[in-house]
Amino acid sequence: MLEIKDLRASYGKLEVLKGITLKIQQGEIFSIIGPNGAGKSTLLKAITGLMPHIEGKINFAGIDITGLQPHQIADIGIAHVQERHRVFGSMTVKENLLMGAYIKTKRRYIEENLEYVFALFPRLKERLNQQAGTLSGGEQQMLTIGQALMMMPRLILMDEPSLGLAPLLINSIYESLRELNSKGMTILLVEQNVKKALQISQRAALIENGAIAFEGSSEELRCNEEITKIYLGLC
Amino acid sequence: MLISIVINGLLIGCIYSLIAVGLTVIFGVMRIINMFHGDAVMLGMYAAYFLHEKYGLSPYVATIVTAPIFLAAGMAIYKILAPIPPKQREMSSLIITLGISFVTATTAMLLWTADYRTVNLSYSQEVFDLLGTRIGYPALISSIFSLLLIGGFYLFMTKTFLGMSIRATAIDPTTASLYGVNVKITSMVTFGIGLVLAGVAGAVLSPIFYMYPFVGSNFVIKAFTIVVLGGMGSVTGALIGGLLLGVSEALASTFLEYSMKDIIAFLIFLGVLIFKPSGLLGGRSRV
Amino acid sequence: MKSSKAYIALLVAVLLLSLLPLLMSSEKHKYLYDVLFTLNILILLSVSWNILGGFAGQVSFGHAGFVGMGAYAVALLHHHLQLSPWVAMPFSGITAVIGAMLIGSIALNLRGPFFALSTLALAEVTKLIVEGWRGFTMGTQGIVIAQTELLGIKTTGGLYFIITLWAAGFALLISLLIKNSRYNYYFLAVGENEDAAIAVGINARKYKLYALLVSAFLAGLAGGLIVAHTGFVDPESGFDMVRTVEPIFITIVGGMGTVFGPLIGAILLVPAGEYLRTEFTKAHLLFYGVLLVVFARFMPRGIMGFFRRIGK
Amino acid sequence: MLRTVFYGVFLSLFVLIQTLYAQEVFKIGSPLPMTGAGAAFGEKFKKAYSMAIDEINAKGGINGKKIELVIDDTQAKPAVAVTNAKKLISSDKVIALVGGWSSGVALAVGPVAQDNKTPYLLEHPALDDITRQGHDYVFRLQPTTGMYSAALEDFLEKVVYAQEKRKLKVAYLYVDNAFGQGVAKYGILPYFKNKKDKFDLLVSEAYNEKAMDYKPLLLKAKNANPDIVVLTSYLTDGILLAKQTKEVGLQAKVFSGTGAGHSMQDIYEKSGKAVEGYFSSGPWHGAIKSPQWKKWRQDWENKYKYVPGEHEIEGYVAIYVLAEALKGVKSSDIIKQREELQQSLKKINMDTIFGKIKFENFEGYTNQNKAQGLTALAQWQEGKLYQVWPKDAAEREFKY
Repeated sequence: MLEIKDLRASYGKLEVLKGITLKIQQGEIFSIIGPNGAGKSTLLKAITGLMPHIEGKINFAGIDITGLQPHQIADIGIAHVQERHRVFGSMTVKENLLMGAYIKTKRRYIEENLEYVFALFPRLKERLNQQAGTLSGGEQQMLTIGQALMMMPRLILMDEPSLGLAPLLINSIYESLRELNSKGMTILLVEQNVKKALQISQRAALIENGAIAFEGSSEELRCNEEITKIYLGLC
Repeated sequence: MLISIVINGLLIGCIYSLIAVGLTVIFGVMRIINMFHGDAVMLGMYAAYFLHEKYGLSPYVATIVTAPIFLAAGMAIYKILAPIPPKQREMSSLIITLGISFVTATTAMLLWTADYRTVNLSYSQEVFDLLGTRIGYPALISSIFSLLLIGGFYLFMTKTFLGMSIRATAIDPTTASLYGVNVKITSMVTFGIGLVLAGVAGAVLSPIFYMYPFVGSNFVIKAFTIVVLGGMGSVTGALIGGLLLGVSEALASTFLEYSMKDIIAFLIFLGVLIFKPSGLLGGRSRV
Repeated sequence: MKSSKAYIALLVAVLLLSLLPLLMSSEKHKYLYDVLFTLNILILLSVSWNILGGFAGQVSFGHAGFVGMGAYAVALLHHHLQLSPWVAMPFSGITAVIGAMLIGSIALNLRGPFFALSTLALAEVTKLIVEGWRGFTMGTQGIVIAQTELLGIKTTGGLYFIITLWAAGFALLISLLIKNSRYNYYFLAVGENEDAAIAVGINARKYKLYALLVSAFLAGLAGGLIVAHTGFVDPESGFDMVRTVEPIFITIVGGMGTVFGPLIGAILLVPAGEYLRTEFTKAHLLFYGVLLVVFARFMPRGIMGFFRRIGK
Repeated sequence: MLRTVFYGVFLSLFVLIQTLYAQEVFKIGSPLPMTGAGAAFGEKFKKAYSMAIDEINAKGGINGKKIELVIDDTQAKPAVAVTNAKKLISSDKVIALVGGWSSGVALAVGPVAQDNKTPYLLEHPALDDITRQGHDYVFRLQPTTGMYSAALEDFLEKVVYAQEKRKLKVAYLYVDNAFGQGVAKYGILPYFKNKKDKFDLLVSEAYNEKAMDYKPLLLKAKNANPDIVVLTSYLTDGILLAKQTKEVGLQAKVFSGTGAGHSMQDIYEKSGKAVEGYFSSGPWHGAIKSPQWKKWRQDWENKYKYVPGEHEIEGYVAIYVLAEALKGVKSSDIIKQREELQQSLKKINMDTIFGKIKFENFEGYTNQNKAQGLTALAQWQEGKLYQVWPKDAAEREFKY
């Protein structure tokens, strides 16, 4: 579904991605793990057009999306849930959800999609007219996922959903991701919480220094020697 | 007398608010300090004047004719500002809009002379009685018109996708773009809308104030006071800030020496800056 | 340029220009000397603005306030105590510094556009106080300052340009000293990212205050120099917004945050403004406006930034 | 033959040089606001000067020399005006300076003129202090702010008080700038203070010229229920005050301005006729009964299509005063010319359509034209401003 070929990206003179090649299959959860600063978030930003200078090729469902503007990529059907749950703090929960349905062709399905989101996160329905900035961290994370769902995307890029959340909340968020996936949603997941990520995903890749160090099934990665060394025996 | 003074303060406050609303939206979304805003008000006044003199159009109706022109002008000015790198944008935009302000005011003077003008309507001197307060019809209509416009604009900002996208862009342009908002176009439209509001404010002012090519500078500092007072980017903040300023000025000028009136306005402004730097209504771009 | 070379160049330039009246009579070329006076004053003011806005990243919209305080310091000392403007001059800077401490106590808690707009408001408040306090300041009627002489230099005469020249040179010297000291790094850090600066243990407030005080001193001095030359001040002219706007123009056009940007900006814009005003009595602001738009649009980093880029 | 050619060439060169010399002009410089809020006034004076200069030049100029006008834009700012004056004096080499519109500008230009021994003729900046600095190169032909209200004071006492025979309540509002403060400090306030037995000054307030809403101030005046309302205003504030006075329903037996805005034709139309019946006390609009004045006024209306007021006549007459004085200028060196002009101005004693012009030193004033006969009370009647007081200068009967 998503094919990335020899993707390079840089901040000024600092090259952050040094030639990444990846293929994401339809219907799978693909995890990208790796240490801080390895280029995981940058990879997502490069896909959705937030990096100003990239080289290589990105192909999504047969369309070449390399170098497109973020809003064009959103139109094509990729949702990008950024890290640290960036909601529009001074807008209400409802307005935030409606912003998710900003793309013209999706406005028709607002009612159904809202129901779908509320079914997944009943907490949001209770707080519908509250300012998003006053929600707890976990609720904000739910809201951003809800916003992404309002876009009716074919692929969700998920950046560190567990960051800064209590373990109980993390479990609940991951439960919802699993549920989404079971209904056929493709998810590209970036996580520092390696254990969680490899539990949920079918396949995964380890990025180090802007390049892919390992790629394979999540099972393989969990038992890989190198990774075991760094992340203390997950196998 | 007290009631009369408060009512008068509210009436003029509505108009202060209308001038400030456009400014606050432009500032909130683009962080552009638009020094051209006062001149846009001036142009709105002249447009109303000429349409009234030549075609007998009421200044309030004239806004329908002028709105598209202001929208286009705003978008054109944004085109000049857009390519400047974001880091320099705040200062450069200040200078560019001030430069455009000079060009506009001088051109207006060369075209229309420096003479002062006013719009006198057939009902200019008719008076309406409200709770024992005499209010001139133009003042009343202008204030109500302003309130309706601000109300309409509020609905636009909260109930339409375009309005919400403007607010979302003000808060976080990156995130907004990820939901499919074309930030460049939204910013451009926002600048246009801001100028439309300024032009309309000019039309509304024309029957109760006077105009000359350099009149714009009279409004700019006051409008910025309101913008900061209300919270940058906030429509309701601008409304409340304008009304508050109108009433406090009216009260101050009655019970204190008249020249103290402006000091009061600025002291309120400073008080807000000290105790609530984000303005009366908190964070930016709350509507 | 090596820093020691810059100091020498500055000294030589100031000394050489001081000799100008030997070549061209200051009696015959009064207008020229008056333009040079304006040029020096605007260099002084722009350097002052640049130290706060360019070096320390605190954009001020309230410089007219400091200029007005300096102007009124000289005018009031002259009016009430009959002090000669020559004697009163140092108090112009000192008064502005005291004013800046009061203003700073409010404004320095704020950041970015809030700081800028609060300085604008505080300058307006100062002006309104001067307007309202009629018994002491003569209110809107203004104050006339008699011209005086010191060592054959009249405050209204052509030779007065030498005094303003040294004042502008002094401002540039301070600017250079700051640029070559450790303060430059603190200012840069605070200007770039205040939170990060605080996080690494820099006392951001202290350095912002330093920049504000130095800037206010120079602006106040400019006010004192102007008022002695004009011989008249009222709140409208003393606190004229133009005194805020012009230094911003000049600094941006020359190059914000550089030592010589304000100098280059002033050398370019002051004669241009003069020429346009005398050539096009009515339309001069139109051309000036176009000039500003073109500069700010195509050289957002100013002339210094432009050449630096070309140099690369 | 060659000799004839040689002489011919020599002779024609000589004639050429002579005519060049003869064509030399008298340059008069004027620092005026041509941009900014005062631009409308700068334009008025420019028209007035040009009209007078064109007339004089059409008649062959002065001593065979034409007069030329050089205007420099002050933006109504004193600091800019200093540069303007220096440029006009040293770069344009003008023989005299004229005008300036605002008192602040004149206060700043005065010392420059004095310093450079260049005569400076004021025809409008009215603040008393300007001719109280002892500058003998600064001349003023019109009354000072302190004299503006003289005709009104006379009228109030002799007509209004005489008729009502009771203590009258007064409200006074004045613009907060050098002009307004001058009229208040040197004219209105001391007058009502001295006449406490006849008048009761209940409200006396300075206001900001740029305000958008004067209703609170007018309500305060209304609350005092005054018999007499006196206003010292420029044009824009005068317009708003008149309109809003009607709006709040402030009523009084007498409304009077003190010249400036209230004596300009603009205020009538632009306030939507709200000033009908208002008085205005200030510099008069000329010796209106004289045929020369009537002709001038007709010429003006023909040329510029509007009715002239105090500014126009002051500017026009100023040029004639300078022209008269220029007759005494004989030398060719500009510095000597200026001295001769100053001496000549000192001796001026002429009748103009603006009245008698004679510069005198008295009571601390230097080169100030005395005001007798130069201030008058006028009234807006059916859209025109007619002089109504003092009686001998009245065009029409006052309506009161």
